[in-house]
Amino acid sequence: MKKATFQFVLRRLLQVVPVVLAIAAFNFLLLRMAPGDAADILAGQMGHATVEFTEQLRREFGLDRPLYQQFFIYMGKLLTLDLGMSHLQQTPVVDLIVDRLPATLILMVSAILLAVIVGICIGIAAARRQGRLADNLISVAALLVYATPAFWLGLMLIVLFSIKLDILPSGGMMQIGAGHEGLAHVLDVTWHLILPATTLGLFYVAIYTRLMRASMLEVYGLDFIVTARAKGLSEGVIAWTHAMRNALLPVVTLAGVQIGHLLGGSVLVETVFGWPGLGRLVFDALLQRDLNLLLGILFISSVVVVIANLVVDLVYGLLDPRIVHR
Amino acid sequence: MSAPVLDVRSLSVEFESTLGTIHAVRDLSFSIGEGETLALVGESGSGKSTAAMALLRLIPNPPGRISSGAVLLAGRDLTALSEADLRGVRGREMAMIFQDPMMALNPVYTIERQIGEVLRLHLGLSKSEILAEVVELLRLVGVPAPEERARQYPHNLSGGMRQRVMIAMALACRPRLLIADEPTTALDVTVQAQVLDLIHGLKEKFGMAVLLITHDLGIVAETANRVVVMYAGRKVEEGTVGEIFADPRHPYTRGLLGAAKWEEADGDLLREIPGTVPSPFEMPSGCSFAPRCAEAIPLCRSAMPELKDVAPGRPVRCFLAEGRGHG
Amino acid sequence: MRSTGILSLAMAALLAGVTAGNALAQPKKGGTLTYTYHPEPTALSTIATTAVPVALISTKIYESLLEYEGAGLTPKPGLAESWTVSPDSLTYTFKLRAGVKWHDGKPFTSEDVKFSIEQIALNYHSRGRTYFGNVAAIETPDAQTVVLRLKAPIPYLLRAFQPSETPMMPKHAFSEQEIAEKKVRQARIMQEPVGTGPFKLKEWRKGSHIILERNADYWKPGKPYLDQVVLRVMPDGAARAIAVEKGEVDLAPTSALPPAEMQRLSKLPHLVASEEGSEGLGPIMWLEVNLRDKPLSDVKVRQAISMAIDRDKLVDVIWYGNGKPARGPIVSGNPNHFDASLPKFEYNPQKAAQMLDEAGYPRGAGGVRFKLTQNFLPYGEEWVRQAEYIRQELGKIGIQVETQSLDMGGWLKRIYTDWDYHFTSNFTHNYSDPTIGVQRAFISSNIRKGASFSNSMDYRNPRLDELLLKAAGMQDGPERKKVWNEVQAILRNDLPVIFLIEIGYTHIWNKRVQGLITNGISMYTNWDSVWIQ
Amino acid sequence: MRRLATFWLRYRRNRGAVAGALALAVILALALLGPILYPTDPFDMVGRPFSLPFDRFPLGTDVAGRDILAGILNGGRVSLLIGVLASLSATIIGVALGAVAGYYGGRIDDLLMRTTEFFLCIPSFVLAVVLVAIFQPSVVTVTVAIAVVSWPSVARLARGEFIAHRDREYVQGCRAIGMPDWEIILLQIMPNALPPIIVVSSLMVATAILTESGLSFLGLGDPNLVSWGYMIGVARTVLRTAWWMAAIPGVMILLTVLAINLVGEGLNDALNPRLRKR
Amino acid sequence: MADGASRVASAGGAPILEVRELVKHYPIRGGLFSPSQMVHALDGVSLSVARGETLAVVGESGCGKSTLARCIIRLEQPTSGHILLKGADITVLAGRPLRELRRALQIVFQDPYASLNPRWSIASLIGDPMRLHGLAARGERRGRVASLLETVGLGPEFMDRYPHELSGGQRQRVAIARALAMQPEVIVCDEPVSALDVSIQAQVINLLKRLQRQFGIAYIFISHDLSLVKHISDRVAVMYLGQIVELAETRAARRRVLHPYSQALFSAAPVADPQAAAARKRIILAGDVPSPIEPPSGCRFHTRCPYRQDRCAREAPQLRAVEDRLVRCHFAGEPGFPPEVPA
Repeated sequence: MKKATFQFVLRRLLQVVPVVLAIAAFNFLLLRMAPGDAADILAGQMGHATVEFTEQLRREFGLDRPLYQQFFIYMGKLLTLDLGMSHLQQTPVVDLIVDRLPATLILMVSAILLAVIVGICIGIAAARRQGRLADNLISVAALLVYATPAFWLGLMLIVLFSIKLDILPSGGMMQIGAGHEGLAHVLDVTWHLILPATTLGLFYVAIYTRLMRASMLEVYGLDFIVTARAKGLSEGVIAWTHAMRNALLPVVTLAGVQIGHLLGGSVLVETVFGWPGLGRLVFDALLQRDLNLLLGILFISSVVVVIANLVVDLVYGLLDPRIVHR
Repeated sequence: MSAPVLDVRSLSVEFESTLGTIHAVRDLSFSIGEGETLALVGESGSGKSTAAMALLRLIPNPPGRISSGAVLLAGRDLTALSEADLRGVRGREMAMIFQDPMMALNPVYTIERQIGEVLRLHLGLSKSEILAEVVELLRLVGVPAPEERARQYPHNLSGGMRQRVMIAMALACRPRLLIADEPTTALDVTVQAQVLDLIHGLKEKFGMAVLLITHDLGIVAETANRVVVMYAGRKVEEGTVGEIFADPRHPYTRGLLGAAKWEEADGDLLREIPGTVPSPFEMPSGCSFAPRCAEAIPLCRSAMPELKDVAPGRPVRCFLAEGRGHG
Repeated sequence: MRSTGILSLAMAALLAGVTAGNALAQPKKGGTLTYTYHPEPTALSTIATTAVPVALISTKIYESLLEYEGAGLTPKPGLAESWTVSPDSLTYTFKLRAGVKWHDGKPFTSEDVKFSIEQIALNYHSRGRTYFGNVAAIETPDAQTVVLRLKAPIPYLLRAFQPSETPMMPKHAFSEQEIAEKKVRQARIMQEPVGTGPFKLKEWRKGSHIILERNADYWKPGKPYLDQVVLRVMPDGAARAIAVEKGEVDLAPTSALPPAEMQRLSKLPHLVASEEGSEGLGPIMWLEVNLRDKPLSDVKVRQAISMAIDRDKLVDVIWYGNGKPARGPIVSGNPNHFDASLPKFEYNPQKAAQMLDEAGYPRGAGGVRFKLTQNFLPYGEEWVRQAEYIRQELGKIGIQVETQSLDMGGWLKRIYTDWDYHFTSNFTHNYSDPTIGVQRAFISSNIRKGASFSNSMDYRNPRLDELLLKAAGMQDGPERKKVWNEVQAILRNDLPVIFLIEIGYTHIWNKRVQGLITNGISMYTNWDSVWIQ
Repeated sequence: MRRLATFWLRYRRNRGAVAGALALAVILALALLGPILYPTDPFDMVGRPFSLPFDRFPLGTDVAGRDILAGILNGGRVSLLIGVLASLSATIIGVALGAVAGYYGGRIDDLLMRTTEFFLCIPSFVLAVVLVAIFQPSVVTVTVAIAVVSWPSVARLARGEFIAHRDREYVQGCRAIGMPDWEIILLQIMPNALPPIIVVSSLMVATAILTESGLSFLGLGDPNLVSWGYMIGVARTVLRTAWWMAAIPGVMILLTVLAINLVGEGLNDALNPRLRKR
Repeated sequence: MADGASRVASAGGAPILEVRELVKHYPIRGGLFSPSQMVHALDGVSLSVARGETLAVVGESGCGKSTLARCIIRLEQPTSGHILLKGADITVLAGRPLRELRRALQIVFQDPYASLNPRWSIASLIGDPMRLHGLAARGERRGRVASLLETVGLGPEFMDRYPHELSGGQRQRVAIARALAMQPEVIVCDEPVSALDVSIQAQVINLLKRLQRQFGIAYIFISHDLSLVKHISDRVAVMYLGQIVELAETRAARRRVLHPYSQALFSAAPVADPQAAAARKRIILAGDVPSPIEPPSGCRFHTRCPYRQDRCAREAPQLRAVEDRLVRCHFAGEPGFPPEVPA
């Protein structure tokens, strides 16, 4: 079994390599269609810059070569996992991403954990009370949250919790300069994480609530639930063991698909909360035509999505013994 | 005959739907003694499975409910029990196996866990005792290599093996009554024979009462002691197997038997029952079988006949049943 | 006040106003000043880029030879203790302060000055050639003396030694190879700065914050007062405003907040808002007009457009009172060069419509005379609002405008490389001298594809070229001012661009911050005298 | 006609869906007729900025003194147009590719699956941002960008449906009577595969409206047109001063998305054959 | 070869449809590190059917009988072997000729709930074949549909109804009418009544019989219900794991079967007669049908056969003529084999 799983992981990763490379190539060509380049921007940022100055920058960045050369140079480096230098910051892209990736991962993972755990619990609760008041309230609330633009919600949460009530920080990832270490640091980050993770996660809480509810209701219609009842198991045990584990399967599948969406959503949430993650960096890099940086982020995010999907598949395998990783 | 293990009295089950109330089971009474197999026979929509589910109070509510009647298991009325008390009966005194063993087993748990659950819940066995008992039970129902099978999941097993597992699970607490709802419909003929054989053997061994729900008169003929025939939610005829097959009194029973005995109609056309089972929303007035009955008289279309004993223990719901013996 | 050029009184009055009720407060040591700005700086030195976020932080780390006083930027000693200028204005001798040390402990010498000008400013700084292009030689007779010999006078040379314009860089921190191969931008020092300033880098968490800490060995005794200067990166304007409002952040410099929020925050009791302290930058905004094609090549059309735009309303509604209507190419806050006699531009849509009729553009179907495409500078919300406003106003006089949204890369390419546009909003700095900030946009020699913030309009006026070149070679004084007055008159009449407003850089800070506004480039000074109450 | 009637019977059972349909009808009517009944130009500075609702203007004015009601009425048109057009194009592309891939399987299927995997690996909102930024924000690019990032999920769904149907007995029966493939795909499987797709693409309209508002929030909307997302974008910086300015279009988006979701659920209940059997 | 056996092997008279050595293997996609595997669904099946005749194919699930049905009507492409219709090889037809062929060869599926597209009215479902093959002009079509409905015992009032408004039996009649619309010569009936209620089964079986008499259609009747097969068929083929193990005239098979599997199968089928049931002895086979991915070596039945010998595991028996039939067993035909009463 262990070996089979390992082989499965290996095979999936191998399968994914061409997809990821194709994405990199696609991104490269797409981004090169954008008018203007990093040299233009940099020169522009400096106020007046002469043509020679801009050309010098372009040479420095290697942007003066023919497109196909740039393309092959980039792809060639990519194969050795070299993401190049950020044009504007003159720092290896890898370093910039490594600086930012943890923040995004923390935000995403906590949002998705929040969404999955809360969504599942509420979904189960609703399904067990199908058609009753609690179920209806949950469904309405889920629909409302589902229909709320995340950035708008984030701003409203800031107004409420940060300004009116003044109990949570309005942005940032940590208390700057406090120099917390160890546990204090973890608590500090957690403290700052509450609002952004809630903002990002609530939408998905709504999704998972709805999905879990529907999935539970479907499972409740299956024969083995009748078997469980006929065995004399209590409704609670049935819901939290027999029904839940089966109802989780579509939820887990969706979680895999959602990772990519989540990354996209984090662009907005990171903007609102000044969260120092990749989401915002990608937008800034785009506006600044920092090609290498942008490509690097897109590359890494597709790798993140791929890995997340792989994890989801493995979790799926744990949940459902029928899945054989071949 | 001693006091029956199960005594069902005037059981009625209703379902609410947007189109109106469905009377799935009406005024059904029967009883089963120790060591006896009673077959509940009928086509789809006759209410036989609903009746079986109602015995364990497994009718989903809403939309369904037991509207009247009593279910006495060893003298105790299950319809009056609290949900908690009822759970003590389910799986312990009264167990059930279903038509499709693939669907009836939870695909994500091992066999051991699913059987063990019953043992832990009702008998309070410890972890090690459970494993030993599960293996013992699997051996009892003829599962080869039970230690290995116990650790497997339902999808690792064939259909026949799964049904054996279901039986093992049902027998875990040595119940007084086993309800078998179409236990072999999803199985192949050769496997069906194995499973029926097994149920029969275990019934003998433990002296259980068995309620067998089926549409297959062949199975009835081979395994049941007594037969209750249902049509459109009502019992239309009851009798011993011999009586029913040799001397069916209700025209529906006769029609079923005629349609089932292919071989007697060698080369010729079969005797068919015309028409179809009426929709629960459009029940005909009078006898619900009247529209399909070749022998119906005007009275049949206006009044529902009562069950009348044509002989001791031989109730039939037909105006014409009496005086028609051995037809 | 600003036009007097006499600073100390004005400054004292300002400070008194700021610290009302606490006028005699003594500077206190310690404390952290947190400010917010977006975007995050891409480097910690202005030799890589002079973008505002970079200049804001790098000026606390790197210093230049001089410091400045007042809105007019009167030079005073900095790293150079004293200086002399020869009568022919061709020789500048700087005497360097002794005992100044780099953050790494090495001494600061004349070699570093020579290096910073010759290798760094001239090669990497976008204005380096403007400042030092006429420098013939730099001599370093001893470690504390630097002599600059010029080919021709540079009227603004003494204002070139601002920390954001000519930062002093440690020669020893660069390798021979980095210099020779022009790889300075990739040098290690770009990430780990080594300056002489009052603050040095403690921590830079990309996307989150930068912490500068006190330089204990700073050459000014007892300074700086602050222990730390912290930059908090907050991409969302509303969130920045909230942080300032809550006191999580002490300062939002250089219009870091959305104008609407600034208007609201300025009324809060614990905050101060001021447009003072940016005179040395001279920000000005106009509509850049492509003169290559009809009808915009027709000066009457441009004058009509100018007359159709209500600048007061623009300032009032779109910019929330932030700034004032422009009166010409030179900002009114520049005491040395602005012609104070210039009237405001007239707003008169009826007359504008009439002028268009006269110019031969009668209304056609649907009241439309002709159609134009408008671009706008992608600097944020207000720029979009302004474009929308202009579209509506021009629509009323029969010019149908379609707005086209471009991001910075696309905008630069379209305006300065492709010259493919009708008109666009634009925003530039006068800097401390019109020869640096004004000449570049109007001189015909600067009609060059690919040069950003240059003469993209294709404006050619030999008389103006002559005047601009003349001013570039003169020492400041009444004569030079006369030349600038004529330049302003010509441009006001020709309208190669339609001058809109002098946007004020508004700084908002918490009242506990003291001593912030000291001169015309207050946010680009080293804040060694800023303190927290 | 009769099928429409039975559809309505089933749909009507979901009270939320009926409410959603009503709300959607009102919103559509407002979007279509509003600008005619209330002809104020949403870009005209008609009054002082920040005037309160119910003061001089029904919903007050925005940051530049423009009538918010005019913006809401005109903006609805743009938001709905973008939502509907983007979803429609995504659905058409997705269904066409998914149908062919699902029905024929093999290489075509592999190609499609790789392509959708490709799109699933790129965060969709990021891709939309990149596309819009590169090709300049306008109604067309925003619509196209949303469609481009949305079609793969439809394609996957359609493919799944076609795979589920292609070996059903009724399809085999059609093959057995010699029906050509195109007819099986279009006339036989399509009507059966469509219900879940209709549901998903109706929900996609909601997502598209949200995406458009997200793009506008980042300043990537069409500068010549008012949409609700644009209005939130305009108001977001003054949230503290004038929360209603963001709240009004926000609530409109919320209501519209909610209504569409309710309708989608109603469609699901009415069209989903699995539920129907019960 | 015995006379009876040859008659059995090749149907009475000229066969209208003939299947020769049909093989169908499905690949199961292997992973990167695991080899791909084959499902042996059909392994060398040969049979034939004559005009107006019913050939039953019986066996348990997984024996390949449904694959056989689908291969015969070319819904699936056999791996090897030939299918001959009226002597012409139709195995490799495609395009227009294949569509022409469809007219003669039709199928009725098991599940009447799944075999009719719920989106179309009965009239268009039955009219489709006529439209596709130009069998009736547009104007005549409704009339033809009405008469077909009459033929299968439904009134013309059903024309504008939809499948979900019909009961299972009525749907199956519609499915039959749809097949009849092509005026086929052979209909493959794939478990046509097993999804129906008992009381309805007889109606449909009677209808099929009537149609056969009326139009002389040949049926290949796939079923697992032995009593039904004994009733309806002229000849019966018993399949096990992709192979025919016994092929006999039904009349003869009712008397006695020679293959141990047939014997077990027939004895396991319940009989609706308590006395007969009590009297007879059943052979209860041990275990389940092995996986068709790796069928047992030698005789495929040897793992479950009560009479197996060493030879059975080693050597695969051929289908050979024994008495009046074909049997795939090494020992069939030996005196006293198989024993009447199992050990």
